Amino acid sequence: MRISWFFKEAIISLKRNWVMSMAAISTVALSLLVLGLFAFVALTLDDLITSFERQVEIEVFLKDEAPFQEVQALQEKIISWKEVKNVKYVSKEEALRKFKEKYKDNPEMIEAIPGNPLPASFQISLKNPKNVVRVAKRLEGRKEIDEVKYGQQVVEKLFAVTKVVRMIGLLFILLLGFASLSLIVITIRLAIFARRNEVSIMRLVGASNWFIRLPFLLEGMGQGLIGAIIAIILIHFTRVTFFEKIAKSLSFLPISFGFDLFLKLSASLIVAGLCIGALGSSIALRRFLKV
Amino acid sequence: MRISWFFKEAIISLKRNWVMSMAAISTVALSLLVLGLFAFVALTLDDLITSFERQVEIEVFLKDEAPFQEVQALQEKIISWKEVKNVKYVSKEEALRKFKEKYKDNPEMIEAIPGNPLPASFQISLKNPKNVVRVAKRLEGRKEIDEVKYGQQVVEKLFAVTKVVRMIGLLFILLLGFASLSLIVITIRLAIFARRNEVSIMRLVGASNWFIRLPFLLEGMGQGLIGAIIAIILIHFTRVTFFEKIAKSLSFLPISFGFDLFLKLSASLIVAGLCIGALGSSIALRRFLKV
Amino acid sequence: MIKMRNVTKYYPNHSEPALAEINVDVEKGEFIFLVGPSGSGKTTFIRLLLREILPTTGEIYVAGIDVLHLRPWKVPYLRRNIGCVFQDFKLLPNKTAEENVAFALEVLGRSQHVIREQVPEILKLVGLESQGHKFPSELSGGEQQRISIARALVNHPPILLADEPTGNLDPATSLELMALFDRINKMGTTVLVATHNREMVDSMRKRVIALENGRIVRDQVRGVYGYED
Amino acid sequence: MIKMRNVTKYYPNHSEPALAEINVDVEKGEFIFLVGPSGSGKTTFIRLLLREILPTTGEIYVAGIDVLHLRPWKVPYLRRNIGCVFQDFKLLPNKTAEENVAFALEVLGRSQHVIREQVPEILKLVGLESQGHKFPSELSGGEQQRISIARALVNHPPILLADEPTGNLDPATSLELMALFDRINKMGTTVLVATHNREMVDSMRKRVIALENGRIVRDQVRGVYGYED
Ligand SMILES: Nc1ncnc2c1ncn2[C@@H]1O[C@H](COP(=O)(O)OP(=O)(O)OP(=O)(O)O)[C@@H](O)[C@H]1O
Ligand SMILES: Nc1ncnc2c1ncn2[C@@H]1O[C@H](COP(=O)(O)OP(=O)(O)OP(=O)(O)O)[C@@H](O)[C@H]1O
Ligand SMILES: [Mg+2]
Ligand SMILES: [Mg+2]
Repeated sequence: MRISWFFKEAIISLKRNWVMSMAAISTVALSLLVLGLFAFVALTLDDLITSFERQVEIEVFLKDEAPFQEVQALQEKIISWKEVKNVKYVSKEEALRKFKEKYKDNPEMIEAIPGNPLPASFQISLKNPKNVVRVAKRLEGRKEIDEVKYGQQVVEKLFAVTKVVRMIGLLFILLLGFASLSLIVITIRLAIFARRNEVSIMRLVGASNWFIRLPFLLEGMGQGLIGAIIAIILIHFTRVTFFEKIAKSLSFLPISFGFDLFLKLSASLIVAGLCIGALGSSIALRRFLKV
Repeated sequence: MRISWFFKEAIISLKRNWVMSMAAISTVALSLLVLGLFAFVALTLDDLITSFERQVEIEVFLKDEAPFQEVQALQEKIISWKEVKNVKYVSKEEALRKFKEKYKDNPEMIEAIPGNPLPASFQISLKNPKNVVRVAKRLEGRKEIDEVKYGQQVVEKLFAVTKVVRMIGLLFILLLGFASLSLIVITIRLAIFARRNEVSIMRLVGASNWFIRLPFLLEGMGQGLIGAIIAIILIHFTRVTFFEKIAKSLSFLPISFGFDLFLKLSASLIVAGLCIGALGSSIALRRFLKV
Repeated sequence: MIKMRNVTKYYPNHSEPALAEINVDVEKGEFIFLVGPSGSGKTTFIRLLLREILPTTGEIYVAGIDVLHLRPWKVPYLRRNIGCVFQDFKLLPNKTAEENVAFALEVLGRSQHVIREQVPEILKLVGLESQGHKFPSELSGGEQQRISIARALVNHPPILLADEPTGNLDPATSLELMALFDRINKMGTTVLVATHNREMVDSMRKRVIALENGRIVRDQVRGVYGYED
Repeated sequence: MIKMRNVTKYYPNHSEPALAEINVDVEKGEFIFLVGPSGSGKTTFIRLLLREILPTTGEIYVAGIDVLHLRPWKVPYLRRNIGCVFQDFKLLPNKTAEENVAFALEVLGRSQHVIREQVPEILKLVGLESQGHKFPSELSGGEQQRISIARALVNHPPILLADEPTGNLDPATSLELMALFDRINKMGTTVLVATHNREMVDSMRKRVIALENGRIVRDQVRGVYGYED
């Protein structure tokens, strides 16, 4: 019964201090909207980057004179390494077919090739592309192997770029998170500051700190919750109207602004809204509840 | 003298309503910090994307039998087109040299090539890469020309991606701009709402609307200005400690978080701060200045 | 100076009128006490004259101005003709006592020179020459009330409205201030005081308008507080 | 019930003490008038008893509690023993009159049942049974004051402090309320009333403590308001 009274107080106060409630709710909604949308895009981008990184492969050219059994044994060995995801064997014939395909506009040149000078090769893909150098080093110098190629320069550049993209993304998520938190706390503080007389009056008629704090806390959480729900609705709307079109127009990329991610994000936003609302009102009240 | 009085009033009020001023200033600073940093990164990224797009070229393979004068005439003609930035002639010999370079690990194959089967070509770079299809179409079917290549698929994908990146960037800038504006207006409104009694008292002792509004307006602009300056300082700090390191680690890309851009950004932020501050207090006051 | 014709005021969402069918004529230079039990409509009467609120029906003229049909932007000019002591003081909380009084002069565009001269003078008149630098929250109830009086008087308005101006003052100070009001009135200012102070009304023998339940029940030249019956 | 020993109160940044060397003993069940000119320290006296402020030096005991050394979290329990009518009413602006009165009961954890019974009763006692649903801003000055009185009385506290409780009330209502205070006092409540109302003090002949410039200048059993000399 007492608890229901506190809830009733919080709801009445939410309604009667409508201007301040509106301000707090809008602030929560706007902050979480920006944060949520950015996180949504950033997480999708992260998936995309990961799929790019996965495409990094090691090409191992085999000596023509290596016997087939040894090559097969090598393939099995490589597959057994824990870093390796897959090993694909490209025979000499396949290599030639690819070469001919590439220069099909230049028949003179293809005709000029005597026999098949191209070597057979392995194409090795890794579980974590970061290990590419280590695996490549391990392969070099084996007697069956003529040359190991993994586009050292390109791979290093790719990783440098993905690292920076991830860093900037993280920086912005942290910054947006911090800014959202601060802005919401500031707004709720201001709203409670405007009511500091009320707080001091309540104290003067004998209300204990918790008796005063609880309705404010519930009110803050209510504002946070409503704001988060508004943000989620807007994000959903953006997702349906905007992101899905983008995913379609970039269908050649493994991009998906997925519903799963959206659900996880929504849950996080609701928790964030509730916590920030509670935090904001607690911080704001602390100053006015001294003695 | 009257004007100086209004300034004095605004400054005194800024100081005496310290909690509210702090709230407004922090809100401006945080909002503009996020907006400014994002715009900074987005504009840099835009430059980078543009430089990628510029790398799109048209390769025109010439017939071996085309006489040298005609080829030269064609080159001059192409250069004269307004879409074209540069035309580079690659002779048969140069093409062969490049081919040999590429297959230098495979001497058998190079040796096997009789004479020089590779054609001469033009490499055409455009002022605006969007015109690549149009220019390519215009070249196709000419008698001196054997084949026109511009990696249609890659170009289309590239443009699809850059378009989406730009769109998302713009979306976020607009969203951040809107959110910043709203959040600042909300905070200033709330701060003035908390002082609505003051406004009504001023009216009751005969103050005209402008007499009340001017100090609030100046106060809002002051808060906006201080907030913007704080944001600029923080952006500068981030630029020096973070972005310049990034630019170094990506030295292989034409990336620069330049001082020029920073200056332009700072000027925009200051103007934005002043305007939003003025706007916020005007909107907030309008409600309390009726009758 | 003040004319009310059939003025009725209903507050929104309340069925009882706060004032009903009020007809009053006040000449320039009169001194009037407005009396009546708590909730009888005295403050409402004053708020109507200040155009803080508008009547539901009826006509009001103050200093020759048709209050009802006044353009909103002209309202400040009406109010500059009226000095008002509010029942709840209505001091600006972020200005010191001095600044609160000075504000009434700044609104009129008076020069700093004039302000620096007149403000200490009026503070002395209400006995607060040493408290000018305090903020309202640092003043006692009676001191706040006297600052409110000082602000109403400082620009020598032709009309002075005072709502319970001595509710927080001791009898000696109250009498002094009433003597001050009387002096100002003798110099030509029209004075209207809403009050519960029987002693004061009975001793001064001015015109008394008595309200009850929003209606005028008595309008008496050289009247007394009444109501002991 | 109330004991003050050498209590002196300086407000921060002000060189004059608001109260100086106050020694007072009040027994349970006494009725005391606190009088003195505006600014003499009456409100400061009451704020000290409520522990709204702390004295600069001295000791204060209220209802057996050492106010100075009271732990902050125990302050509400002290205040629940004291009903207080504030000079500026201190009503919660976002609660209706009824809710303001009910709040004093809710603070004590009284059941809704009790609240629904006692609140209308006390509103009737102060003559506001029909105004309970209004917000403070919709009440007249005197009505607000009576709501403040109702809130102070509703939980039958052992101590009643009243700061200028009749400043906005007409003489008839004032006398009624004083009779109410007297009745409550007879039932055992200790009552302390700070007032400027000479009529009331003189007619009731209770103990009078007179302050001047923060010092006690008179402490008289069955005293009068004084100060006409
Ligand atoms: N804003 C409002 N909304 C609704 N009712 C109101 C409002 N203001 C005043 N009232 C009601 O109108 C009536 C007259 O109020 P008013 O303030 O004029 O009385 P008053 O004569 O000044 O009383 P007091 O002597 O107590 O100050 C009261 O019953 C009051 O409750
Ligand atoms: N917060 C404060 N800061 C500084 N001075 C204060 C503060 N509060 C009160 N004072 C000063 O202390 C003195 C006593 O104030 P107090 O409110 O106790 O007077 P009072 O007897 O209640 O007067 P009144 O009858 O006018 O209400 C006054 O001169 C006042 O200016
Ligand atoms: Mg009134
Ligand atoms: Mg007092």
